[in-house]
Amino acid sequence: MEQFLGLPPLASVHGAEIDNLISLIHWLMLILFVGWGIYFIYALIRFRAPRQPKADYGGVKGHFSSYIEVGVAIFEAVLLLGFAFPIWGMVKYEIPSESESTVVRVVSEQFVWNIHYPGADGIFGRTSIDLVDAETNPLGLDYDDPYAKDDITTINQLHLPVDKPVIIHLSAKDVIHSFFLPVMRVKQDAIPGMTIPVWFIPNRTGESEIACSQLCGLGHYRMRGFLTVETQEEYDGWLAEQAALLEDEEDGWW
Amino acid sequence: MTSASSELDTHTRTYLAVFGALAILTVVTVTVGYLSLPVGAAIVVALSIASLKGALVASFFMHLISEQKSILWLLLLTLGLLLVLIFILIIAFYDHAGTIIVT
Amino acid sequence: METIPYTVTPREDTGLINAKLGIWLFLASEVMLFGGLFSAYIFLRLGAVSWPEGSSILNVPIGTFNTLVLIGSSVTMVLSWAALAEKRFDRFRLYLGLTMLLSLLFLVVKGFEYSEKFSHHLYPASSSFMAIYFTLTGLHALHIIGGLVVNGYLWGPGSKMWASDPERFTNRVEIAGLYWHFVDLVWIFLFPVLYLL
Amino acid sequence: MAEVHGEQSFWRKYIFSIDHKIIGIQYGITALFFLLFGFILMMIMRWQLAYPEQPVPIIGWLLGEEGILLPEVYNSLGAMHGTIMVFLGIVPLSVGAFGNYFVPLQIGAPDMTFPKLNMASYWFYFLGGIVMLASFFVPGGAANSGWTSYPPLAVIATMGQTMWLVGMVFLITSSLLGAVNFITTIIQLRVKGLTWMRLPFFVWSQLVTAFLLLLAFPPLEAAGVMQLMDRLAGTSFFLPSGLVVSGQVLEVTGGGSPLLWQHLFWFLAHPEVYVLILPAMGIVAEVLATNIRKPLWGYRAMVYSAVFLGFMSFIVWAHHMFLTGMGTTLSGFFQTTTMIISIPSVIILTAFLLSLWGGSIRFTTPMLFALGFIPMFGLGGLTGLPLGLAPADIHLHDTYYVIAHFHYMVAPGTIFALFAGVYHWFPKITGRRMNETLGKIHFWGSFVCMNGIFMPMFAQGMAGISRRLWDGGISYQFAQDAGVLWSNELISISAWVLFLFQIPFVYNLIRSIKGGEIVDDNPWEATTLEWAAPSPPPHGNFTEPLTVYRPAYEYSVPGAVKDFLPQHQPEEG
Ligand code: HEA
Ligand code: HEA
Ligand code: CUA
Ligand SMILES: [Cu+2]
Repeated sequence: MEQFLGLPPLASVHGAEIDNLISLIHWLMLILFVGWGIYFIYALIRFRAPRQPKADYGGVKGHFSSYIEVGVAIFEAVLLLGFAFPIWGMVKYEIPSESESTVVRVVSEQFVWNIHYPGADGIFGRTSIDLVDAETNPLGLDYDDPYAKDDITTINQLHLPVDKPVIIHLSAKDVIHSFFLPVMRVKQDAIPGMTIPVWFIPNRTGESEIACSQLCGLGHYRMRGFLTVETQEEYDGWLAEQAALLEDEEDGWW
Repeated sequence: MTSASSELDTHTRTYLAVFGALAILTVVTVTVGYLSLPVGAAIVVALSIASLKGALVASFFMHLISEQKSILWLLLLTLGLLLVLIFILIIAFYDHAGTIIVT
Repeated sequence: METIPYTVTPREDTGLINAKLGIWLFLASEVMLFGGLFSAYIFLRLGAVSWPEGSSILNVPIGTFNTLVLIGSSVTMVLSWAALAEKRFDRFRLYLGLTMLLSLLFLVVKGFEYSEKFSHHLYPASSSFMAIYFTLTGLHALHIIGGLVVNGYLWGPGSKMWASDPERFTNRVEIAGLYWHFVDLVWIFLFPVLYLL
Repeated sequence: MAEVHGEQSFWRKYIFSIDHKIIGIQYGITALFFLLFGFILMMIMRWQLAYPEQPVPIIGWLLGEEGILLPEVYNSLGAMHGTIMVFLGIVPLSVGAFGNYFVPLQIGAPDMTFPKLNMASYWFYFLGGIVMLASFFVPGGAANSGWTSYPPLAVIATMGQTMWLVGMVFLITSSLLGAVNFITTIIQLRVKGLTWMRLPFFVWSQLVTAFLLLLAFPPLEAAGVMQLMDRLAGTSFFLPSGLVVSGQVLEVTGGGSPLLWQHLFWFLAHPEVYVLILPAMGIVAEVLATNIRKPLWGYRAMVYSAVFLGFMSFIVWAHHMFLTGMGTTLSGFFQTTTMIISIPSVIILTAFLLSLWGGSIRFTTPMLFALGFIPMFGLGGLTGLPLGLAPADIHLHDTYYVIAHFHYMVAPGTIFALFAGVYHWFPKITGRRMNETLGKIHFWGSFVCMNGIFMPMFAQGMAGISRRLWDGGISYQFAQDAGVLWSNELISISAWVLFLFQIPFVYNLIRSIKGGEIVDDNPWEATTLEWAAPSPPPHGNFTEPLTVYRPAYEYSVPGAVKDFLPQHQPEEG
């Protein structure tokens, strides 16, 4: 079923459960649709006026249809209680501890994804909207804050290590966006005025994309970010590279 | 309409009595307002008094007590939906996986 | 089969005339309209960092006075209907006239309150509280104006119907009254919510 | 109110008429025009999606800039397509036109209870439509924040959004007046003997619809007023503190919540989708019963289901908001209610399907459209289920899967039902029948094309292509890898061919008014009361007082002489 549905490749742990739920519900839909479809066509042919000039006032007897309806209801209840509720609970609230996860801030704005890593100290520097500068400091990071010194920021480039939980603190600066990682089966609206946590465990290395799936203005279609999932070593290497860049820049400034 | 006028006199008297009650309740709610109760208590008191006043207006001025039951059901349905809206909004406020950024 | 039935005499199984049912349905939708704004008030207040006490911004004595004015207008409204039921047209005119005067008084006081706020540079844009205050009371004032227009019509040109079709006219006044009491009822809730809490 | 009018001027008779039939026709013509207009907007958008950044042929000159559809215009057209189709097209056609014309007839009433209100309701609708159309000409173009108008985007959007809000206030007013009128009419003006369980299903569907409009619209009106305040008076009902738009701090008081809008919007908009489907189900029920020549199976269950559907539709709204960060309590509640609300739909659909058994099915054009409705609604409804399960919605939310889901409901669903209604009731309105051959061409062409349009969208959505993308997603590598983007061209071509297949319909409709085959008052040999009136019904509708003796669909009653027993016929004869 998953093949048939044409879902994107899967690269996260919880994604398997989501895919499983999607295929289960599509099985139900398929059975109902094909079953009723066959009945429908049969009935149309069998009871066409030329063949059946006189209709039968009574029609169908028996409780056949009630059984189907109850069956559908039970199936839905099973999907809800057995799958949907637990998966949602996990996705929302079983957030691993920050100490054993990669923690990233993603701040969306028209039409970019600002990615913010805490750097070596593991603590995000202070940000303030008064410091925002569209060109040089889109996040409004306060460089006087000691925690901010080693923070790494990128635009549209999200790198993550594989097989380790990722926690993303998602927010938006201007309008509502929606942070969508198709291969991770992750999607979360980014609501201005709120920070919303998202977590998942990438389990395959490779490159993919961040899509915006909420209309956010005329550049909505090109609000595209890049996701790179790599081994821990590669990831550390990339971080070091970014940190080095940061120092170069600082040298250049003062 | 034989006994109409005396009946209507009692009606007029009822209306004036209701007016008195409403005026008193207004004064009461304002007085309570000056007591500066804790917010929770203040809300409960103010809204209870308002509901009582509202009930008086609806029952007597709008004749709801003697109105057809169907109207009553309609209003109950409406109030029910309104309460659903209000309560779900309240739940939605608390049951949200995210923190409000305070600036 | 030309005229529409049940405009004057109630339908047997429902016990209602058309207009009575119609106005109650309309009022139900009005409940949801003001209810939508009330729920917005609650939602915003829950999320607010701080919320001013109404009495710290608004003038409670004036609000109380206006509440009494509006309740008074409701009484005169219902009395004007009762006068018609008693077939006393002059008294009807008197009471309905009083109702209109009281509602005008309400509007004048409201206008005074607004201008006082403006003179203190308090506008809808000043805070969430002011925003909801102006929106709710503004919408309410529009309803008052609407009621004033209807009552004015019934007091003036519309009252010609008393001569031709008294029963129907009485019904009309009752319907207008139901609307008017509802506007009063809304204020009964607005007043504590905005001024006292 | 409806005294004898005698001779009336042309204006009183046809323009500012208070006759529910004239008003119904006014609604119908206006709504068809808007449907066509909404369709044209979409055909332009489909050009950009099929051939990105190529100049649009024919009307390209309207768009300036070498005839390329710019992203901002695309967004305007999209928002207006949604708005126009829903609020100016489908609802006015199914409620304003069919409801207005046939509810009084089916309950044996001379008119609506408040004819003047009825007229006012049409003119408010008309005004709302004018405002919406005018909004295309204001600086910045029409509203461009989606038909959902989510703030903060909508609050910082161009002036078209203000027009949108004003237009909506008119449309809401119109709907409220209409709803009051429908409910009083149905409750008060049923003729003698027409008890609740004898009402045609169409009347039931309109009654439930009217309640939905009455009670769900006002909160959106409140929200609309608040958004207007945000845009015009500088308030911040929907704007949180600390917004930074294009590098500039937005100077507002803040303290508002974007989610508040969404709740109030969907509190209307979910019931609204049942407003779109219930009258359609009503029409299908009428056409089906007439053409299977037997009573509808499970009429009672259908009525209860429709009423239950109405109730439930008020408490499922937040299933459109699962991904706004909702916790487990609320999402649990809304997932459950969403699954529950699917059951009454299943019951109604099952009743339709089982009604076929034992029938003597006549494949007339209206019947074809009604039959087409059933599997299309089934497909749309079934694909609503994965959306209702929050974890599955994580992947599917705001993708083309959602677009496909609801278009199966509204386009081959509701629009087919409305077509069925047009063909079915045309003889009552004009005294003539529409051409069957043209009708069948219209049906088969539309059926194939509709599926050509919307079926591929499921695949696109599954692959994760977001909606409202100006370039249809080609800039995404994952979208290209999924191998679903080629179908954009197929979809667009199907949409244009669909347009071609509407030409026989429009021709048929216009020609048949004067040139259609003349038929008697009850050409389909149907049982409900509208067929007891002359065609077209005169002012006041019925020539003699009626009494109803039996349920709505007494076809093929054993022992009866004819295979149908009209509701008003005293006994067998
Ligand atoms: C007429 C309109 C209509 C109708 C009737 C429905 C009906 C349903 N809708 Fe739909 N929906 C919309 C219009 C409609 N919807 C619109 C417009 C949107 C998007 C708005 C936007 O974002 O712009 C939307 C979006 C939408 C969402 C949000 C998706 C998202 O944004 O992520 C959800 C989620 O739960 C949902 C669920 C459902 C469900 C469970 C039903 C159920 O009621 C369906 C029940 C029906 C069935 C279960 C069918 C039964 C079938 C059979 C018995 C088989 C028959 C088979 C044959 C005959 C062969 N809908
Ligand atoms: C009732 C609602 C309705 C209807 C009927 C339709 C009908 C159609 N819709 Fe639409 N659509 C929406 C409601 C509707 N839509 C909404 C709400 C959105 C979301 C908007 C948003 O994102 O904010 C949307 C979005 C939407 C998109 C997604 C755009 C995007 O996300 O970027 C697409 C893409 O193809 C699309 C296509 C179509 C097509 C091809 C039809 C066709 O089926 C059209 C068929 C039309 C007809 C068959 C008309 C027949 C009438 C006549 C021929 C009239 C005759 C005239 C006279 C006699 C005068 N629609
Ligand atoms: Cu950001 Cu769409
Ligand atoms: Cu919905």
